[in-house]
Amino acid sequence: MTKPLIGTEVAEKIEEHLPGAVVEAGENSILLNSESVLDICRFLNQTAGLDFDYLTNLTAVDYLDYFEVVYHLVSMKHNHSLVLKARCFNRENPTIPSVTSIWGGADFQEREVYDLLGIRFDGHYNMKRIFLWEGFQGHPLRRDFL
Amino acid sequence: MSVWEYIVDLFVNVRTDWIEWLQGFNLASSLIILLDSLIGIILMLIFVFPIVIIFIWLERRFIAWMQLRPGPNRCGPFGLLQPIADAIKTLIKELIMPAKGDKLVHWLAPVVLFFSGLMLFAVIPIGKGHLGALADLNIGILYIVAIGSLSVTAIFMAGWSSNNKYALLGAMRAVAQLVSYEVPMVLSIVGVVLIVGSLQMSEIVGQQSYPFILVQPLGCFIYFIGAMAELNRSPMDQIEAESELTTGYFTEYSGMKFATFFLGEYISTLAIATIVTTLFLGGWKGPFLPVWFWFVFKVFAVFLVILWMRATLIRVRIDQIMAFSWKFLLPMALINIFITAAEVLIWDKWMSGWESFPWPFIFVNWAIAVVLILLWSKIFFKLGGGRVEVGEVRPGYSQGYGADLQAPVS
Amino acid sequence: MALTFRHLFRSFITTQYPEKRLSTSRRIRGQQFVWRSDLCTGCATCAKSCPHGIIQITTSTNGDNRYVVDNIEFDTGRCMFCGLCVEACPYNALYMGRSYEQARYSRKLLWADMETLMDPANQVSAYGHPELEWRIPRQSLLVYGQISQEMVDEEND
Amino acid sequence: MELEAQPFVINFGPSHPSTHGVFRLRTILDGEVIVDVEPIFGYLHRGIEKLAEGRTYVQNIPFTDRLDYLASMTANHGYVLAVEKLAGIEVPERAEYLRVIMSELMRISSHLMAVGFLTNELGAMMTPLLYMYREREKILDLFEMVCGQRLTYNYMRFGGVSHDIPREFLPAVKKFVREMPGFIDEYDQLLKENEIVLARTKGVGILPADVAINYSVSGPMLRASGVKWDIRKDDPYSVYDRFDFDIPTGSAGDIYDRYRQRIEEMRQSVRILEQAIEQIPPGEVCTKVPSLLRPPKGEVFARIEAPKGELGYYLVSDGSIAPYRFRVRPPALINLGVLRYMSRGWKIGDLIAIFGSVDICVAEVDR
Repeated sequence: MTKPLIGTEVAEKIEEHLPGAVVEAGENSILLNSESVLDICRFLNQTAGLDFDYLTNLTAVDYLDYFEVVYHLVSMKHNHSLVLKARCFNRENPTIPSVTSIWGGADFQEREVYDLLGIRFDGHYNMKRIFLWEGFQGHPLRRDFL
Repeated sequence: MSVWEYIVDLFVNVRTDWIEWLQGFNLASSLIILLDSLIGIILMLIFVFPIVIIFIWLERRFIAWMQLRPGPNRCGPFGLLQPIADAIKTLIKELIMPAKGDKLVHWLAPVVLFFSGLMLFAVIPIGKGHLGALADLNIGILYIVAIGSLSVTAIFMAGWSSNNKYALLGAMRAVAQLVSYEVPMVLSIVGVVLIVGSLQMSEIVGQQSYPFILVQPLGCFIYFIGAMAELNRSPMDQIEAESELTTGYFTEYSGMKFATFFLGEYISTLAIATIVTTLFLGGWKGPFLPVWFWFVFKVFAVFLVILWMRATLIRVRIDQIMAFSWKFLLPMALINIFITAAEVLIWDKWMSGWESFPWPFIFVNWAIAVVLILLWSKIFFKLGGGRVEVGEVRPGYSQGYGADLQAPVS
Repeated sequence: MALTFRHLFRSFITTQYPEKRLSTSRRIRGQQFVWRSDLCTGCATCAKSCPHGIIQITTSTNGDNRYVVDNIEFDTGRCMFCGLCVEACPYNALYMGRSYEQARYSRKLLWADMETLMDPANQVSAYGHPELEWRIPRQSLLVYGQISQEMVDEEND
Repeated sequence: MELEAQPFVINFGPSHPSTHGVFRLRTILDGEVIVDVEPIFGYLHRGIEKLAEGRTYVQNIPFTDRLDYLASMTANHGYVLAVEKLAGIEVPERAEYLRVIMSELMRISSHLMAVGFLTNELGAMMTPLLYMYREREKILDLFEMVCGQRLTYNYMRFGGVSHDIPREFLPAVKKFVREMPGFIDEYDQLLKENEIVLARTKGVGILPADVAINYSVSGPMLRASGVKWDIRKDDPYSVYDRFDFDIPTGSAGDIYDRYRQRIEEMRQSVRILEQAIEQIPPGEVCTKVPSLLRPPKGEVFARIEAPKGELGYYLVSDGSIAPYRFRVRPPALINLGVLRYMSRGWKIGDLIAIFGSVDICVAEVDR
């Protein structure tokens, strides 16, 4: 059985390493400062005892006030999981650091989020639309898109 | 001459009667030869086209049976009219010509393929004696080799003139593959020629008191494989490679031109089957029944083996297929020539009474063939037969995963 | 290669469709609907449950203060035959049909209007209505033929 | 004279015999050798995630059928699990067993198709594929018996399944389970010992374990690379923890291993089926759930082991009748991310074979 890690406990570890990176830690998930996503992910990936080597799911939700990017991480070594969240408040040009340099699996999922929700991932090598054609107006999964 | 005797060697008897009838008119001898050729060609076409139509039907039915389905069964009894329905369908389709293709060459390619296949039948004997073949050349095998390699030209013409990348790739593969397989094919025939001592097809059949596959198993094997590659039939259908290059060189063909290609391929298949029959299976020879029946029977047997392989085996990769030709078939063909030459020497010196059935040679040659094929297939992969062993690191293959994420080459 | 050779002598498993028809599942969701006007109260639960909104139903009240269905139409051209409407119907007034030969030349012809829905030639499927199952011929399995009654009894006893 | 060779671009697709649908591989070739591959999607994008936001939870079940049409039951299963987790719905035991039976039958069917199409792409003249269609036909007949449809089942419901099985279902499954191992052996005989198959598949398209994990590869592809990770065992859902089955793994992670992996998984699925048929209890198949389900506010991520990999559903509920966000984690799309890594430096024929061994379904890739 995959054990979901308690958000607050992991958040303490992150705080020790990167002060100010965690905005809010809940039971199930950790809300991160969107600038430090890449550093935290690298920390989670490389720290012994955490070893989050598998990015299961990367997606984003449009809450109208802000976008929330959600990362579902799993460690195959220890069989535990963690949910990370980061918020983008800029509606016109939301950006967040890309995690493709840590998990190759983020490649298509980040492109998908960009395509459908319009969140740019800084540092992605090929930030193009994935499903819709180049030149499509708007991002369909936003709640204000028709 | 009784009716039965007339039927037994139908092809030869019709021609003999025709020549005799012509001679009664006191015509010039050159005119007689011309008219004789004409009736010979008509007889040959009467032989070729029905068999090709049956081939097309049989291919679909036979493979369907192997795949647990009935196959085409709507047109006529047992679906026998299916090839004709297909022909009508393709003929009434639009001829599509690529906008930037070479019109003349595009048009010419199927014609060349069609006639290069048809011309092969000129020297194939389907009856006894010199009249058995349309033109019993004394360099019959040389003629077959020469005409048989014309199809490469046709395929390359088709691929190049289509102005299509798939077609071009198919054509390039065709040139590489067909030229490579020409070499072991020719060398494998040399064994037969050595035994017979003549290049004439009627002579080769005439001397086969037993099928030559018995003394030339290796030669037959190599010729058969080479012929499969030459015909670009599965598992060597690199040139068409439906799952890779859609259909390779005739991707851009449609309608009548496509039908001509299609027909040309089946005619080549029939030609190869008849050549195998003539060289290795004793041609028209056989007990009791008419000679043309034996001939057709053997041709169909060869064709069914081709179909069986097509239904079972998967396609070989292009580099593997080339390696197979140069590293497997070519050395084997050379060894075969060596052994056959030695045997012919022994034969001439000490074994004058053995012509009718040389069982020691048969035994030795089969043993050699089986052992060679087994041994060589073991070392074939060590020679670089295209099988990559696990753990090998390819050049240019990035080791870590970070290096892989880079902008795509444009 | 031996395997393909063995298969050469096995019998075919395909059936020749227009001449020979297999009986479909008792619960088949065919490409038509069967509607019973006597049981329908016009509650439009079916229309609400449809993911595509292809059911159009117009009602009016009659003198007894009960709904009367004026018109009910299914756009079977856009239907995905999920069967949710049949399951949703609280009065058993809607059934799936068993016919699978509903190809038409035009999309317009795929609109199933009231008459088509009430056509007595429609065969009712037991989808969502298990009580009908005994009336419908048992499904013939393409490869196994039919599962015999003995096997079924043996299994369920 | 010096010749300069330029790589040239060739598009495999959007309509190509071996792209499993409308899908494009923009390939840069140096002769026959692959320099770069870029998969281009979207020809089948239907916006299911957007459509789902405007429909109720129940109305979304038929849409999940249409994600991976070769494995609709497992797609159903994942979605109903996610909603049950979100709304806290209890499922009767019989329904759980039925779900497992359906999922495993679906897995066998999907793997049969995967192996069959792989051989087709390696160049076999349809023969193995048609043999596999024969077995798939039996499974589809069984599904038709249960839910009346052969491809888009719409069978599972929140709190159970839509119908109980008919009386002749269990004998038929028993017959199937008895016969299936023999047929699997037959396919193995057709492909395992074939020298050409070995030459084409061994050592081609190697995916090392660490790369596989890093690229979030899942399902048979991940296990073929030697990672023993199966959600049925490692994060058991439904009643999978009650069955005794093994997780086969490959060692090299090449095409051959992926093919063997699928064959072995079919055997294990048959084992699970045997046990499930034995253990299936009588009883209810569905709890009462309101048709206009209003799950509490919150979010859920549920994942199952679909035939093609890890199928996850991420649902955000705002307390209304429709999901606020409906996200599918498509295994096929994410498995394709590693295609570029695997196929660079190989030949065209290998590219097609590697692509076939990934086993994608374009409807699921594009959604």
